[in-house]
Amino acid sequence: GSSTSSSTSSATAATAATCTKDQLALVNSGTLTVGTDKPGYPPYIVDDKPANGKGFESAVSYAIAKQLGFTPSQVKWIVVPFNSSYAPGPKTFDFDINQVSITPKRATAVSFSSPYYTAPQAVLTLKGSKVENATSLADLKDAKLGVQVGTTSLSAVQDVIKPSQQPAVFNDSNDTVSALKNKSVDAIVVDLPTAIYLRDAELSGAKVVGQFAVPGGDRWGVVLKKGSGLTACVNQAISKLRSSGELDSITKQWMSSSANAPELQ
Amino acid sequence: MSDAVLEVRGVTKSYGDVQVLRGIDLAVREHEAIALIGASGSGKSTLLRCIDLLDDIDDGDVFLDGEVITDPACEPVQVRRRLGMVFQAFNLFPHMTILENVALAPERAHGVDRREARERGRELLARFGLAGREDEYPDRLSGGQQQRVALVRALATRPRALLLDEITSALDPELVGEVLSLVRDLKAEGMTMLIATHEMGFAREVANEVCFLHDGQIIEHGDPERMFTAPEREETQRFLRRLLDARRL
Amino acid sequence: MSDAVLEVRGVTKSYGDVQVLRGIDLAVREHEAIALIGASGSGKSTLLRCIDLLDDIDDGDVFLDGEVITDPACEPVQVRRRLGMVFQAFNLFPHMTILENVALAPERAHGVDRREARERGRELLARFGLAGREDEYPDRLSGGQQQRVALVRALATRPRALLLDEITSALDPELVGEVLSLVRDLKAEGMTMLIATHEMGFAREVANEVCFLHDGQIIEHGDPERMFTAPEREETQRFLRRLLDARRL
Amino acid sequence: MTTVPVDRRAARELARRRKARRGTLIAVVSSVVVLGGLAAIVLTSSGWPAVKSTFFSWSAFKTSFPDILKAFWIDVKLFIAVEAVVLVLGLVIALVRTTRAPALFPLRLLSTLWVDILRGVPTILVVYLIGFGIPALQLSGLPTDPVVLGGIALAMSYSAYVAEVYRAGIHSVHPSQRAAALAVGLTQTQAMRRVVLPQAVRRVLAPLLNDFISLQKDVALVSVLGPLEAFRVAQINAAENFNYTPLIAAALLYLAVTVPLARMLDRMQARSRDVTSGTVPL
Amino acid sequence: MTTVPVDRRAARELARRRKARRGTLIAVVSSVVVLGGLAAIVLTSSGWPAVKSTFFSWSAFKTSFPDILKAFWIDVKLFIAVEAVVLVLGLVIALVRTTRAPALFPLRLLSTLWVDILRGVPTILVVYLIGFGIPALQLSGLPTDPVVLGGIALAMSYSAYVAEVYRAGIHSVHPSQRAAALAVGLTQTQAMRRVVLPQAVRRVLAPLLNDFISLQKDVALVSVLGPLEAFRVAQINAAENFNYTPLIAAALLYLAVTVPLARMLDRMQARSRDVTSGTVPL
Ligand SMILES: Nc1ncnc2c1ncn2[C@@H]1O[C@H](COP(=O)(O)OP(=O)(O)OP(=O)(O)O)[C@@H](O)[C@H]1O
Ligand SMILES: Nc1ncnc2c1ncn2[C@@H]1O[C@H](COP(=O)(O)OP(=O)(O)OP(=O)(O)O)[C@@H](O)[C@H]1O
Ligand SMILES: [Mg+2]
Ligand SMILES: [Mg+2]
Repeated sequence: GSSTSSSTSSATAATAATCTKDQLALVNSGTLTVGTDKPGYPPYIVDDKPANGKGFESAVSYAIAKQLGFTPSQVKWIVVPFNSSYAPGPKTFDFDINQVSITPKRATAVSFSSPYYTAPQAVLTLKGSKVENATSLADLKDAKLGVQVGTTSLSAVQDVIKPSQQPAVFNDSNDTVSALKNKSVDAIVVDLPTAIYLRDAELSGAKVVGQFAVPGGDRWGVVLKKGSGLTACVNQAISKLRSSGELDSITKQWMSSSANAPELQ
Repeated sequence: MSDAVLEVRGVTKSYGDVQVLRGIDLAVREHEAIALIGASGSGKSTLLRCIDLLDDIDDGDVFLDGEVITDPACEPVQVRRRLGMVFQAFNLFPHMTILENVALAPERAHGVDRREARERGRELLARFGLAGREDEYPDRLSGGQQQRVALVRALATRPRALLLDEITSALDPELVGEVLSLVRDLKAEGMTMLIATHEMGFAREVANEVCFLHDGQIIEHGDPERMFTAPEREETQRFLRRLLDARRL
Repeated sequence: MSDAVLEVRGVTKSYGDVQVLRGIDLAVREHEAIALIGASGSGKSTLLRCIDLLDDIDDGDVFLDGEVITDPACEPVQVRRRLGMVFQAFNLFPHMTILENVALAPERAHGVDRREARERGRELLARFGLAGREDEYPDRLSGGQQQRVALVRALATRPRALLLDEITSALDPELVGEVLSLVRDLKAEGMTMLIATHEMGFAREVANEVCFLHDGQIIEHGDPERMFTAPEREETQRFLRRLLDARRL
Repeated sequence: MTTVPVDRRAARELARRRKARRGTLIAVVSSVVVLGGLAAIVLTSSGWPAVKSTFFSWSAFKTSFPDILKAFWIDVKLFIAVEAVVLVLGLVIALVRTTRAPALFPLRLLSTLWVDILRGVPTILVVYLIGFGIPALQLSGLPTDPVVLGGIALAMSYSAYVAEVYRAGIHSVHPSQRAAALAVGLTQTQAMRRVVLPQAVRRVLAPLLNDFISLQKDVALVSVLGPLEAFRVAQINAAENFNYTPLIAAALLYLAVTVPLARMLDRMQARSRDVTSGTVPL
Repeated sequence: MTTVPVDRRAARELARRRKARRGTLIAVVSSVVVLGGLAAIVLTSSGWPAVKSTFFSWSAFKTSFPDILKAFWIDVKLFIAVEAVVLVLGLVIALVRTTRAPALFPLRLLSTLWVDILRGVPTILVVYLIGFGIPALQLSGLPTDPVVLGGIALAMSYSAYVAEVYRAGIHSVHPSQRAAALAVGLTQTQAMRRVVLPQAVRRVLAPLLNDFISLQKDVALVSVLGPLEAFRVAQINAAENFNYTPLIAAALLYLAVTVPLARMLDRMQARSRDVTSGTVPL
């Protein structure tokens, strides 16, 4: 994988003392304001209510909050459209969690926490499609693939699969799924947990063809204002969660079914 | 059936509740010119529009060469192609050159070949003193010249009869003469014409018969000389007196 | 300095390369009416527009009550408030009622109280035979009535002098009389007027002096009687002959 | 001259009516056949049940509509405020662009640039620039409320469109109207305000309405700055339930505003055509 | 009468020129002060470097521009095709709406509905309905290419706007022009085509251009169906690098089309005002 981004290296500077609730520079003092886009989908957010603590990203957020000394009632959720999460200037959130992939270029505009998840990409198709029985990435070369805008899936498709036709790019998973149902695309590429969710909840007769890794890994971090002092504290919280095994158990609880898709090479 | 080119019989016409024509009878024989005089709003334009089938009449008949043209079965486009009409406000097409104005109908309505239509348009324009102005736009011409173009446009389709609706009343007085003298020439060449006009001197000189339209009816008609010197009806006398006030008699 | 209300001295005016006025000299004394005659395009409207400062002149001076109004330092709005102008095409404001047309200037330009402006407007309209039509829109009126409203609108601000630009030439002939007789009344009441007109009979009767404008110059002026019966200049003679052709003399 | 046959009128009336009736019949039948045929093809197609449930689901409509309706107030308030600003700002720009005084050349240049740039740039980009750019400058005294910033961006963008519409209207009023207004003693400003503009506006009501309707719909762009207005709520609802019906629900709200506006305008135009059709009927 | 002072003309010329010069000076100075002031405030604000790097980054521009330019061809092709359809379809609808024959009432009703609904409903919804709805019907023979479907949706939406613009233009041509055309023997159709329409179109060039420019920008909506057109590529680039500069790059491409169009139209209007200002100068 690619080296840790600049923001994670500053984690060492944080001490337990500066990361207490009262020491933090918050958007609203006493409250941890967490942003995410609307709607949120399982397995990341359940019922589009991040505040219910259910779903992977909701659970991770509450775990981080707890590490920083917030009670669940001191966590406030706000809607942050993906495209405004990286706007310059003051932020309305303390951190934003929205399956955002960490890249060095993005890190010039915002600060990222250390990754809380590394997502494999998955290929989802309908039974009976021409790529249903694909076993390798090469089998997907001639397929018309659909992806969602703003996700790593697009670069994954372009860099790893290198299809002969341009991929179709949609606004949200709803449109992506519609295109798949309409057979405008042969298959769609999303992150694996989303693929599993779509297969089980939104599509009948769908099949996960397989999963594949993005070179360097598609690592997700929470987004903070560029240079935010909170970054170090969040990193500290994440590494504590990781070392205590709590992050692992949260991941298992919500993303468990990820494993059973064949690897595409 | 009479031998008239144009014959109007008992024509009535209302706009909403207002009856504008109340039973008009009129005939224009070949090579004749009939002058239609009367106050503003008496229905002159309406009558000419009805004859050219630009408006539907309510009742009565109009005959062109003995054929009932106001029958609903009759195709108005065909009738209009046999008549020529010139309007008070010229109504030239401002987006076309003079020549295009003139050649439009021969080409599009009569299927004349484009080259020929333009050639003939050029000739006619030259005959009416407009040589060299063919490619100008109408608003570059004086009012008198514009109205001459409108006359040429109506003549270009060799109409059976001409309907002239106060063709000089939008003109500057010193330009009136040139247009009237053209109409005089047309009369001499034997054109059949129905002329709504406010130019009494001209009517007196050119018309074979003068009809006085009052409130939608022709209440008096006859020989021009008599009409202007010894009108019988009081309304006619009043009308002529008002023109005298305006020094138009 | 003469005792003229309006005086024009050596005024020239070009549109682009075309010199429309080539040195006009003219004076209108109190209670006098001067008639401006001449062919279409000779510059009558341009001269009146220049006097009302609706167009800039190139050279020369115009005096109103002895004051140079064509000086760049002079405020055109103030000058226009002291003059009244009536146009050939009426130019009523179509989106206002008759009364609103008339009361607009007194209220907005002269600061007359709204109620008073309307009251006076009503009176004036009644005096000009338009009582009861105050709340109608201009296009409901006949041309003669519209032009009477335009006259009332110009009079409503009690102007020092009236500029009339062929105010009857867009009218149906039998409506001309009513407007001319109003102007005759105004003259009788002592209104100072500069009248561009094509109505020769009227000019002869009402004007104290007639000026013949030709090609941007007043090439002949004098007593109406002499101008019409014994014009000296050949151009004047030709112009009058053309009107004779159109039976307008 | 001969007499008119008495039954002419009746015969003509009859023929006319028969012709009209036949025309209506043909029009009705052809419309019904074409529309009915289309409907039949759509409704009997194998995919119709799927389309119906994704676009026209009654239950999805019922659950989403109240939320959308509540959010619609943001749209309405923002629309009214922005429209008011646009009408004034567009007018000012149009007036500047129609001046001819050489002295005002720099202003004219500025307003031309304003129109060209703001009309040519996608509105969403203006929303981003103003909505994210202004707060990022961290200047004190500037608004930071995303609704206000979004409104400013919309007003800038639409003022450019509306200015061009006004300008066309002003050009269409004959110069003699202005001359007449000046001649009675009004100032340039009064002549414009009392005489030229009222006539100009009446002539451009239809394109103005086009721009109103576009604006009403583009209010939804403000949602990229965060506020949850109706269309955004509908999109969220749609994305959440993988069903497009909420978008239809939002569209119905839009129609509830625009259709009455259009009908009102039609009536206004018909009336103004009656009343102020021009001076001399040529 | 006295003689004119010889130096009058020179004095007047001088005074006029001095006044004009002072006016220009004031206008220039005030523009420079206002604009310069604004620029100074923005450029010296503490947030400017951040704004500059997210919106106006030269390196982000350089890397994204070639991709965006390549994708722009889809926009251009789609725009031209849709515009051609819109001009024709809008005209047909406008013509139907302007007929008065009672027989055509059903058609008139249909076209009124078309205009009201398609103008009132957000274009993006029409794109969704056509783009996702039509393929979902699974009828054979219908197009399934998202670019084609998106184009159809845009054409439907914009035909409603353009129809209203045409209609306003047709109403503005005086009925006497139609009468004159019929009188020389043209058919109703010929009168409309050769006489009324050419004049009508000339009068609504400005609002038509407004709709062209809107359409050109709304071509980007087709991207919701999958195709990678310029604005979508810019968005992807922006999201990838968390930098809005690619959107500015896309906007420059739009401007490169719309500004010359606007200038051309200005010149066309100026010319047509000279040539066809009307029959009688009132
Ligand atoms: N389209 C119309 N709708 C309603 N009324 C009309 C229409 N056209 C004409 N009229 C009315 O019909 C009457 C006769 O009008 P018409 O134009 O025929 O008179 P005219 O004799 O030609 O007058 P003018 O000398 O002013 O041209 C007038 O009262 C006029 O107001
Ligand atoms: N705004 C203008 N731009 C260019 N030329 C003009 C303008 N106004 C008038 N002219 C020209 O100036 C000349 C004089 O016009 P003016 O209207 O003063 O004549 P007139 O004597 O009033 O004629 P009419 O009897 O037709 O009203 C004409 O040749 C005309 O074409
Ligand atoms: Mg008439
Ligand atoms: Mg004149």
